[in-house]
Amino acid sequence: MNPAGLVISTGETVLFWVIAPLMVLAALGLLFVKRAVHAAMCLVFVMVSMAVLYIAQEAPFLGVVQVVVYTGAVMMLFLFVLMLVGVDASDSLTETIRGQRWIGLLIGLGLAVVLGSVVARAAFPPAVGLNGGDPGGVANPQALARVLFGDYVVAMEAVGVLLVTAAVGALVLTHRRRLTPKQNQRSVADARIKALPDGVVLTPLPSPGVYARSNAMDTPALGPDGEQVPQSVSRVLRIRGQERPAPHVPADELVHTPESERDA
Amino acid sequence: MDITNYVVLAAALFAIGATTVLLRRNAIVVFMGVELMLNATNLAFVTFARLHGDLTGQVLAFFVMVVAAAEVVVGLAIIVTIFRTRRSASVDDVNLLKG
Amino acid sequence: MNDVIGLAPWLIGFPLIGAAILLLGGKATDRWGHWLGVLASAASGVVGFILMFRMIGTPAEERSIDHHLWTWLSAGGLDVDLGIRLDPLSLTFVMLVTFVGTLIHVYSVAYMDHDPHRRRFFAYLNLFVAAMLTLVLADSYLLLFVGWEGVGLASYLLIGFWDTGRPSARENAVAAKKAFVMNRIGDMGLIAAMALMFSAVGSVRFADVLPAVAGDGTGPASALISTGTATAIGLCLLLAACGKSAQFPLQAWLGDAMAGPTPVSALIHAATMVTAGVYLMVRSGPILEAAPTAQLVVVIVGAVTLLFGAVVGTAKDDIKKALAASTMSQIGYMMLAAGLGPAGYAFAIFHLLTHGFFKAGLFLGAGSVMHAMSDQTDMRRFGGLSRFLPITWITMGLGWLAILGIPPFSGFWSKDGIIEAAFIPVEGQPWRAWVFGTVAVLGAAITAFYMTRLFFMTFGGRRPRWTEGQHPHEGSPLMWWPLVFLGVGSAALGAVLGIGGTFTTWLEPVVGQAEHHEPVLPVPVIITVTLVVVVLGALLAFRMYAVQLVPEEAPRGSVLTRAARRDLYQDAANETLVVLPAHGVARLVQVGDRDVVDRGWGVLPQAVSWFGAVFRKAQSGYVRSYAAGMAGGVLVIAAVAWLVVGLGGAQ
Amino acid sequence: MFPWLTALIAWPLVGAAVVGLGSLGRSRTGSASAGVGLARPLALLFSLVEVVLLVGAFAAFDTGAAAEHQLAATYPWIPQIGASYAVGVDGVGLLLVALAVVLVPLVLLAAWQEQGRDEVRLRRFVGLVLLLEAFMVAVFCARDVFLFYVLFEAMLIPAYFLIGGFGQGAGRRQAAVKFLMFSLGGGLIMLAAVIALYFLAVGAGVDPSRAFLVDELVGVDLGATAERLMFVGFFIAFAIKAPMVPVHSWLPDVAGNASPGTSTLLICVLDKVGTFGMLTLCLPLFPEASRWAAPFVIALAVISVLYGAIMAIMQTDLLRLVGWTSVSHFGFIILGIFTFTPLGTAGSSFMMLNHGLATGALFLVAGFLVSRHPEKSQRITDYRGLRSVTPVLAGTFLVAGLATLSLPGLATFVSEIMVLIGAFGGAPAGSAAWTVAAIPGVVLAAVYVLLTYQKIFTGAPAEGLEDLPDLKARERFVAAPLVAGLLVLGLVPGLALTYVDAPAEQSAALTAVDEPADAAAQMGSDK
Repeated sequence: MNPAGLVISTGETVLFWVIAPLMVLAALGLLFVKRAVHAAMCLVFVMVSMAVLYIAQEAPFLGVVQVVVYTGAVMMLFLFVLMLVGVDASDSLTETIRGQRWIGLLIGLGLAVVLGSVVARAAFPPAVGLNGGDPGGVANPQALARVLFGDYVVAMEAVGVLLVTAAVGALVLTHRRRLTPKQNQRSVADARIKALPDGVVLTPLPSPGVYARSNAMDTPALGPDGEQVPQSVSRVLRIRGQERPAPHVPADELVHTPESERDA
Repeated sequence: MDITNYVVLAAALFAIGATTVLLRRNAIVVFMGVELMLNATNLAFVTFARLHGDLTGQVLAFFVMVVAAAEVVVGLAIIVTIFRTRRSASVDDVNLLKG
Repeated sequence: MNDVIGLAPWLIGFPLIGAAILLLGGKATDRWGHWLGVLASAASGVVGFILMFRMIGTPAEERSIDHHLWTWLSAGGLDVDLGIRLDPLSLTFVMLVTFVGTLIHVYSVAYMDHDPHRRRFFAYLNLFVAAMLTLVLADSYLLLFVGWEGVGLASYLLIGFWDTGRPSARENAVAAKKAFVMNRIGDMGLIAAMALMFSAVGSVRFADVLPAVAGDGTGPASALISTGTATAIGLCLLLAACGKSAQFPLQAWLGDAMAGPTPVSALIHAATMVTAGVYLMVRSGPILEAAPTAQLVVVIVGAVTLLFGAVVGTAKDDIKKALAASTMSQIGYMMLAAGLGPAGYAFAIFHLLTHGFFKAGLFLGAGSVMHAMSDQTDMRRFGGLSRFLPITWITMGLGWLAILGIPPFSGFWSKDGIIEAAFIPVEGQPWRAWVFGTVAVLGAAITAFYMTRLFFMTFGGRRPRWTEGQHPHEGSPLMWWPLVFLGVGSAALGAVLGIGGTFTTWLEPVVGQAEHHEPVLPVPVIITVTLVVVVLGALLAFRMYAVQLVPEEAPRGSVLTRAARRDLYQDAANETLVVLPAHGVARLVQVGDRDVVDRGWGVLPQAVSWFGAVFRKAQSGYVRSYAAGMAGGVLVIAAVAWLVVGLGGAQ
Repeated sequence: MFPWLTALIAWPLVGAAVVGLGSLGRSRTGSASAGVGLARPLALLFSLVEVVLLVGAFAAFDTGAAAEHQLAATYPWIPQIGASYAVGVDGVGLLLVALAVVLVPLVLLAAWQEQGRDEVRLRRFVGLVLLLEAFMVAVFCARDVFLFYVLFEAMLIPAYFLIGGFGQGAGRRQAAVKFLMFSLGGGLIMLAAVIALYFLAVGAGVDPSRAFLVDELVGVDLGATAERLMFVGFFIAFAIKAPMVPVHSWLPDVAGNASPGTSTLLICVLDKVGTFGMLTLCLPLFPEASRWAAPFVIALAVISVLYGAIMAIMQTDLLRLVGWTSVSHFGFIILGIFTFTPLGTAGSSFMMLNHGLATGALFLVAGFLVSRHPEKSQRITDYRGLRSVTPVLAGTFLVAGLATLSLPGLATFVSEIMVLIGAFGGAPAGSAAWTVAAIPGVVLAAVYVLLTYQKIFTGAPAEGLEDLPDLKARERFVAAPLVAGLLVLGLVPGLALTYVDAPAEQSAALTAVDEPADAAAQMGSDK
């Protein structure tokens, strides 16, 4: 290391040694966690840490962009899609393709070894450092902008086109062709009236049986006949099996709904 | 501390990302692996920019980010479309190319 | 002569135009088409007459004229003109074809009166006349071949004339095909002969080829045909002649060819087309003379066919088939004569001429009988017809006497000449004169037997053996006038042309002058012996079929009779010796093509798909497998690159 | 001077573009297209104008120098690899161009109702036919080996779609693939030879920017072994194209499954590229190797003659039968070419034309017959006794059949007899013997033609076929020119022989370069 060029401060060293292991751990989380949401969280951590390292490495602009683009946009997109696909859909980690796990691990390790040894054996020139390299220079964002809109302006424009194209592409890809006529308020109302004989309720559903004991959103209301009204509990709670029986009704007046029926 | 530690970290992250691509079956997680690999290269770029005192590395990292953003948009759109038709986000279920 | 030579093309032209008009004119020509046909044939005959009279008036040495029309094909050293050779030989044929042809045309007008396709019939007849005249007038082998196949086509069309709409339609069609195919087998010989001529002489014109064989120095010195080549050409030509003239071993088609309408049998399968083989032999005389071996084979073929036809003729009950067998036998005589060299050529052609008349007359007479008997052809169902069909009876009687060779009827003059020529000794082979002479006499005896049998089974007998509902009567004058003409010809033609050697002298410019040789027996002895055996044969037949009753059903007969009825097993022999092996080969080829060639090529795609199946397993369809492959590949490349560069290169 | 050949090549391309344009991008069922019903008349018009162009080309052609490649034009195409756009025809090429140009309108007319009424399908069909015409004309004109190769392969594209997409048989797709695979296989071997030829020629001192031009390549000494290898490469491709035993397997399948019009174009014109290539590329470029291979080629040719004829006799399918007869006839053509006599070569050249007319007539008439059958059956035994029902059809079939069996008076006879007589005196060892062995082919031809005629047209009419319609006016217009052509060329073959004679002399002289004594004798006997 050439101290004349670049001196890495102790603070940075500490920062690195704190963040780097955490980053590796979080990245490994990508491999081992079961739920995709957790994996996304791990990745968010890696990316934010990356932003920190960028800033530490004299790239404040990139650090900010990293936070804005990656954690702010890309990862949000991931989460949206995750929610679309199903947040709680957990991924089984058992391997279905024969030998894939070992092949994958072998390749991963191999990559690490090859890359690591390349880095280890490579002879780097003395580090210069950005300020050292540009003594009378301006601050990082301005310098970067000069290069970006000077030497690379055509590439910049091309990338702009690419982004637009990608946006349009995403629109086209996710566009669903309308197979049925568009529903307006009128037709929805008509359809509901028409479905009346099938047991559709026109009026608002009954609200859950709110009892002072808890916030009680999970407790079904009681009908005029003393029966519990299952629809009064949110569907999500019902599916999760988190609804509770209405406690205050005397046992002889209650028709207890078995667990299985409630789930259905 | 040696500046090459950053490069080693980048290499490690890249390898982990690649392994993720190879081992995970959830398309979204696979995609995250790809993002991790891209980030790892970006770290290397930034590090080398600093090492050489040349901002071009940072510019390149910037472009990688932009392209990655575009790629994510399209990639996720594809995943969503596939999920819509097949009700699955597992990459193993999409094997129509089987010979 | 040269002032009328321009008419010569019209000999062929008239009937050809007639055929074209009738074929292309469609139904519009139905009403008058048959008369157009007659007219075309007659016009050709008139032209023939004019040419012949002018030729008679020409000095003998100028009687061979090659009339060039236009160059037909000229390429790669082969030049063939569309040219006409007029000489006594071709004119003899022209007269025979047009005269007999016209008579038969006239006869057919009445005979085919009720046929809805009479126009087409006349178109084919005209086509035949045109082709036959092309054959005899050609000045090169190639043009001769055009006519040769042309008559084959006409024969095919006419044998199969009734190939739909009758119960026997399919058999007629098969007979037509059989005739054409067997003719084609013969044609191979003509093609091969032409190939040999071209490679030896560089031409297929009579004027180039024949002198080259004779070695008279008129052809290019290097192009003289050796004896071996001449033998090969001669045998090839003989093959062609055998096919066309129904000579052994290609004789089997003639009997079946009787499926055609009777005028066709008279014109094509008796008087003219079948004798084309004899014409070819006589025309190619110089080649045969240069090849004694080929000559001997010709004589043998003639002798065998002569006896073959005669034996078959004794057993046939179908009047047309009996006559067909007789035709075959008589052409055997001509072929035998043609193989005897210059001494026999004139008599071969003479017999051909007289035979053309009397056999056409006999066939037309048979047609007349059939016409009267509702198309019955079985002679066992005839008998006693002389009272009902007097004209037919008399004219057929003249033809009968002519074919028997009873003096002074025409057959005597020609056939006797052949028998005498057969007895002329050949140097170094004394057995030949005796063997072939005896065969010729024997043939005459058998001829007498079967023709007498035919005649008396039809007209004689005390008791008719008709099927029910027969009311025989003479046909219209259109039918019996031709019979009369032919009957007169049968009676008188031989004497007119034979006494004093008129005909022999007429043909001399073509066939050359025969050196006079004495037969091994004195001529009067030969004539006497021949007449005696002929009368004996006739008497035997008279006793069996006129005096005794003829059974209506054919008796079982001896082994020989049964064999003769079945044409001496010719069809069975062909079937066993040619058709079955050929079919076997064809099956073999077919199976070979499917199972060896086709399947053999199929191995290639199979191999490809086998490899594909092996490598397909790598394509699991799992994107992660592909990714693993890619990453592994990158790893390997990186490792290799690093090892090579990093370890091998300077650090 | 007006570029006749280029015009002849370009015009059908224009036609294909104009007619075929409407067919792109529309679904098969889409019917709402502008100009409904125009496809066929428009294509016919284009093909007829092409005939007019052909007449112009004939007028501009000097028959006195029929051995020269006339109407020639050469432009650099890809100078980097020495490929040029070079066209030019000698007499043989011109006749084959004429064959292609004349047959196309007849095929269009014959197929008038064959492909249904769907306009888009019709546009595709006629567009492909015109495209094929352009390629076929071009390949006969090509004077650049590379251009020839490209066109040789390009022809496969329309042919493939015509067989597979517009055929009649159930196995048309397999037949199309088989055709494509065989042709491509041969073409690739040829490509290897083409590349080798280029490099060897450049090595021998030919200007690299012109090293694909045939005229530059003739007479270049390439070394005996290399020449033989390249000869084999070219020859295999041509033998597959001109179906020669044992690489003929694709032909009967195609004939049995393609529509008769396609078969006509394919077998009567496109396959001639094989024999044409042997005559105009193999012999001049590799004379020594041609002599070396001749005995073997002759043997195969004669085997083809007999094999094709025997297989034709054994067929039960009418169209396959016609296909097999072509194997037999191509055998004759190859026999004439590889015996190196002026007469045989001229006969073969003439036969290429005649076979197109005769077999074309037979294919089309057979197609008319099949189209009349209620079930479109191609089985011969499904027909009987049709002469009384459809007399004109029967007559036309018979004439076409007689042309196939080379009846004198028809053009086919002249060419066949020229081949046989010429081949008999050929220079290669065994010519005479093999020629004699080929002669039975004429008997077998009689058998397969007459047997078929007998089965289909004689006897009592088959049930259900008693009132089939006879040939309609449109169909007579198709058959009449072919029959007339056969008759006229049979009676006055000189009309065509003036075009083939000189090239044949030249070709024979090229291959006879080592035997001046023989050539002199040949010249002597010409007198």
